[in-house]
Amino acid sequence: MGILVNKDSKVIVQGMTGREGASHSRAMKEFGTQVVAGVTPGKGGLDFEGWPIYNSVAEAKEATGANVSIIFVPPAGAADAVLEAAHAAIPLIILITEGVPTVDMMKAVQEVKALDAQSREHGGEGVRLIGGNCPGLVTNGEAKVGIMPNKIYTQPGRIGLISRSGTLTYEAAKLLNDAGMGTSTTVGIGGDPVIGTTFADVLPMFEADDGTDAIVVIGEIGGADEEAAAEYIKGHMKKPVVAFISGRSAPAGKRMGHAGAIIMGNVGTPESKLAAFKDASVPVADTMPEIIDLVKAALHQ
Amino acid sequence: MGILVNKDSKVIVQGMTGREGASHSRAMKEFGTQVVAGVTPGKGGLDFEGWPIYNSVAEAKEATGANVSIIFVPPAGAADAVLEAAHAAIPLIILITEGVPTVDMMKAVQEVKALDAQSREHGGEGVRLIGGNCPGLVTNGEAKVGIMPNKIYTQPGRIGLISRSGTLTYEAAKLLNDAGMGTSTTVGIGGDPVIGTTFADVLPMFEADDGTDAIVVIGEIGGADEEAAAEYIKGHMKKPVVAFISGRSAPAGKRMGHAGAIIMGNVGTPESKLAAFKDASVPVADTMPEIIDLVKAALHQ
Amino acid sequence: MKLHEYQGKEILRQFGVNVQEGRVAKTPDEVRQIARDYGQSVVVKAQVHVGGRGKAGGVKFSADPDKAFENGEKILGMDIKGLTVNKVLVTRAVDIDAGVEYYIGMIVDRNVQSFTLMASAEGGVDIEEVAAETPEKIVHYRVDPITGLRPYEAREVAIQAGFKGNLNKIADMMVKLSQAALERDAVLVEINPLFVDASGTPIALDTKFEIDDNAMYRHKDLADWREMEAEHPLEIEASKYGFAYVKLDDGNVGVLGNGAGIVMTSLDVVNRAGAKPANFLDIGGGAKAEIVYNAVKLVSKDKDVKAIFINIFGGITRADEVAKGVIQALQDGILTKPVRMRIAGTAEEEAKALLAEVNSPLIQMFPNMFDAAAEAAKEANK
Amino acid sequence: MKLHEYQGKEILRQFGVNVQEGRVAKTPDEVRQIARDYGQSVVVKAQVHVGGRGKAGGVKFSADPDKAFENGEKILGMDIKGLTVNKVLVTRAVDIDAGVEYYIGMIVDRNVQSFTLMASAEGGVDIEEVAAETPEKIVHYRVDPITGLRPYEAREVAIQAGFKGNLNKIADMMVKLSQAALERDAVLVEINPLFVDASGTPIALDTKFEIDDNAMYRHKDLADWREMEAEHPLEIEASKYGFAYVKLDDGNVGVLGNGAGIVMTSLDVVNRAGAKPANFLDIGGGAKAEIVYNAVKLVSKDKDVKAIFINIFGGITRADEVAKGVIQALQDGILTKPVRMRIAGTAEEEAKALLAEVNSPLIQMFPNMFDAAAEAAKEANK
Repeated sequence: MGILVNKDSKVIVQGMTGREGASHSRAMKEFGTQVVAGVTPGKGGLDFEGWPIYNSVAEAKEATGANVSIIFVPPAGAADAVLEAAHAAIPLIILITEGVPTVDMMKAVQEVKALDAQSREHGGEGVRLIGGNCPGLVTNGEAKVGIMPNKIYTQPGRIGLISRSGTLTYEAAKLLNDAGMGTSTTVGIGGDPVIGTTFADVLPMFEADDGTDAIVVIGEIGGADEEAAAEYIKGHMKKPVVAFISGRSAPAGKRMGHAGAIIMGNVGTPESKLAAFKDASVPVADTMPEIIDLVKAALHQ
Repeated sequence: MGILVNKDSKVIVQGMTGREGASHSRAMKEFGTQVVAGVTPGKGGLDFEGWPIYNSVAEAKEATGANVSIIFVPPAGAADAVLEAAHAAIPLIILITEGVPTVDMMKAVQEVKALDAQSREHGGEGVRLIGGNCPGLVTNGEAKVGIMPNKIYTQPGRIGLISRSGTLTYEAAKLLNDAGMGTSTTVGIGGDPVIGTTFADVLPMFEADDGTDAIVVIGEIGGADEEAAAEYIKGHMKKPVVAFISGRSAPAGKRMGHAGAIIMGNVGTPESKLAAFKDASVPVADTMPEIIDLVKAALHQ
Repeated sequence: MKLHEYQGKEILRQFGVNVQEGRVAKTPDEVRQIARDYGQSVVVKAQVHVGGRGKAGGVKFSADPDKAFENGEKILGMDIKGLTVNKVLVTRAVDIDAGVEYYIGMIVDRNVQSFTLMASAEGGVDIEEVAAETPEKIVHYRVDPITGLRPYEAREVAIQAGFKGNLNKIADMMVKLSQAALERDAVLVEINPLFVDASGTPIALDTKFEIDDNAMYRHKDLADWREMEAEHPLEIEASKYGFAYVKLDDGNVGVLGNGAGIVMTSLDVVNRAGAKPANFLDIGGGAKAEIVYNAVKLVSKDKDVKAIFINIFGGITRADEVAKGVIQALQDGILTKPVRMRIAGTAEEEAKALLAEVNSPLIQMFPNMFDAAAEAAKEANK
Repeated sequence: MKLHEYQGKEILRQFGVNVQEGRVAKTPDEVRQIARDYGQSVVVKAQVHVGGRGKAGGVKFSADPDKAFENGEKILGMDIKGLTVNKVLVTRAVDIDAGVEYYIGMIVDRNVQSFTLMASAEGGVDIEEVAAETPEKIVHYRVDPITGLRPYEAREVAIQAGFKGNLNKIADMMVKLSQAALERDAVLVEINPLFVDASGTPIALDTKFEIDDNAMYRHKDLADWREMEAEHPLEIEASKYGFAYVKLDDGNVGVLGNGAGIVMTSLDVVNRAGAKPANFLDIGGGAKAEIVYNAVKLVSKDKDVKAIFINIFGGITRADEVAKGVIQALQDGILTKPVRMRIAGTAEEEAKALLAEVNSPLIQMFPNMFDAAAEAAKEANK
């Protein structure tokens, strides 16, 4: 169980033959993910450690029946790689690349959403982009399409995890593991200002997933994704949700590593996020370990 | 009867206060068209010869319930005027302006088509652009939304007329008038390379119109609109169609006034058009007056 | 507006296209100097606005500076299809045998209401020949005018066209070609040959570039490039008056009318009457006497013209204004050739009255275009 | 990358925005000369990358060249929030009372996944104040990133914002602002005040322009504009190492970790422990000993730092590499402040063994981040 990816997901890797692409292809394979092919324009026909390399996503999809693509293409070509996958009707696209120009992401995200709507209107399964600048996603014991360390995601669990931060995702997953709970699916949505999938997009999937009992949302300062999530939870979620917000002590106007983590004027303040979660009756952990206590409390209510 | 415009059409004029806009607004009013308002950015609030002027199409539509817009805006702003009308959900937009850059028209036509599809998918009436560089359209005795001379379109008739050329439209209408037949609706689709509505778009409307018995198509060299029309006629039209092609003696590679009238390689030759019409059993007049003979023959079959 | 090869290359270079290095020369000495500077074999190429300059001897390989000087002497001043060569482009020569020649082009395509990107592995030759003889060897791809061509699309086209070499670099050149076409309002841009060298790197060796006249207002920097001497003198004069004018070969009847459609049909009618139109001239709608006067003046200057056929359908255009313009031209001694005209519609009677007053055999008016054209043809063929 | 006012204006000018004329001066004499050349009253404006330069006395109206010289003397060399003023922009003064001051801006807006165009008739003041106190006075409009802002949309926004003046010209400025933002990869561009003079013509009097660092690779022409002296010296050094580093005011604990999220949380934890973080430093994933060494070196240079808190969650990053980097810094005499660290995960035991070997009181390792932060805070607050 879990959402978005599982044992049957057939994954291609755009940029497989690069350093990052190669090492993470190996790690995904070790995890048990069905990595079926790589795409590197100009290297079509190559056999790369047993994987066939294609010149284009369309060719790779045609040959392998892939339904997920993970992208390790350098920043200048990353948005184009997303569009290539989207136009090839790959239903799930994970953009790992960090440092993609924001304007490129604006254009790509808008176009992917249009293609998604078009696909759905014609009875298709749509097109979803996750990221960029994200660690990917993993359904414990089934498939990892991302760059998170394998070992903290082996033990199947029933807590869904969504996060804007890579390292805090690992941290949270480990805490849940150590507490004997484990995660169902972990979705790293990415720390950039413009991303393909937000908290509010992922929450309904967890709500509908029989393998998930509760959800942990790891937010941070900047933007209003947490507020949108709180609003969605208030109106639609029956399963318990626990939140954490990092960067609560960061000053306004300073960009905290993630391009999206910046308080501008009244937008993106921890106060606003805390108030929104309070309004939605979502408990917010003050520290990472407190997440465990809150999840336990929520599950035992 | 007739198609696209009639007595109930409520027309706004984008660029009404300019020289062309003003004189043709008066002529349309004289014809009997319901011209309800003008749009000139920066002149909102003005009373222009009894017509209220608005700053935007949205305002004008809101205030008057207009469902047709005719555009006399100069070339540099013409495509933007089309987009403004299209985004304000005006279902019929007539672009008279000549000399609009082709790239602007490519972008506008693509966007109008997308808005049209979107509107129809959501149960709306769509958005149609006619032109640019066209004389507009007129339903005899009902409404003229264009720049053709009033007097040849007063007498109601039952022949539909579609043309890429302005002057030949007048010529043909006069010939039909003089022959005692008259026109139902005349649609000037325009002589530019990229236009909003083609022959093949208009033909089904005439086929469905109870007020039209036969259709005259006035084509010219360049492009493959005539070929597309012939193909449509062959597959779908029950009413008789008569064609005329101007520029049959023009040499290849030379642009004959209309930017769209140019034979490039094998594309746009009169031979190709004649063959297509022959294949669709559409008689082609060698001279303009012969159109009358062919229409009469077709109607008496 | 057609650009010279060196101008088209300059634009492509601005968009980052890898263009073969070259410089313009106006004298054989300059040609030699450039060849010396390059220190290698060069190609000397005539810069004129006509096709087929290669066949006419306007493109010459030059192994050394003296040979370049010699070729410069031959080509500069040469007449190619009626146009004098005033400039040559001197480029570094490439070893064509060490690579392959492809074709890429962007063209305004009425049928897809956008640009079509064309790509063919059959480069270095006239693409229209390829289109006519082996059309399957040209890949056609509609480019979205709003987003432009994207790298992944370009790669797809390059693969389909069977291009060998560095796929990413070739695709990148296509993307830049698309940007140049969209941002510079091209009607047509071609890179032919697109040379791919032994290392797989693409280089633009020659280019055609034509810009949409409607868009010239936003390319003021290119207006200076319009070289009057390189166009037909009457076309230059017509553009000053704002007329749509096209000089036609082997004609004897000057043709003018109000509207592109009616003038095109007038050409057909003249042909049918057994004469040959010498030009296309659209005076536009609502023309006043002065405009008609200028049009008659322009057509009269054409030595090929033996008679003039005027075809006016008066809607906005008034027949009496047309008559006044023609009469004025006659009275000023500008009009010396017979004018046969048809003016239908608005103020027809007033026009007749004006002509009756002048009563010159040079100007005759007819009730329909066929009679007018037949009479013009008769006069021209005399 | 933040641009100076004069740089932002130069970009806007390239896009056709009507920008108030001005020139840059580095000496009071140059200021006087510019004022003389303009032959009218001028404004002398400090060019520094901080807000509130006006309140700090960095912007002065100067009625004549001597007054301009005097103001140049005052402003050049001035210290504004720790930054020295090395350049001033001298612009023609306008008669503010003869027109109106508006605000327009384009900002990357996470919530609409595009740029939002902001427009307000309340110009000339800090827009964040307007946003906080009278948010209804700011019109927000999402700009389509693919098509850019269109003139008709700009007019709509201008009307909604209640702008008076030449509607088409003001809308045109908005369209050009949008083009500049999209083509130059802005994070933020503001024209404030947008002055509309008595004739209705809009003029950009001041601008803020910040460019997306991720996109700098395609704006190589702007890289020269990055003025190192205008940024915090440690931030300059950090950018050389490729670190995400932010200097924070009033702190005493240096903070570093692997990943933006974990470092942000580390700041929170330090705060909670009763100390103040002196910086944000993300060393990224998979860091080797050398990178850790450089990070420690950087943080150690900050005089505000009394103790260092290192927080590593080892997935890709190996704990022993972190330990090696810290130990090397100690052995090289670079590290003189207490380091309290938490390293979880990969090769944790190896790290412990290495530290045990060195056995220095300056370096201590803790099993969880709270203990490590608490100890760092204790050391810093000593």
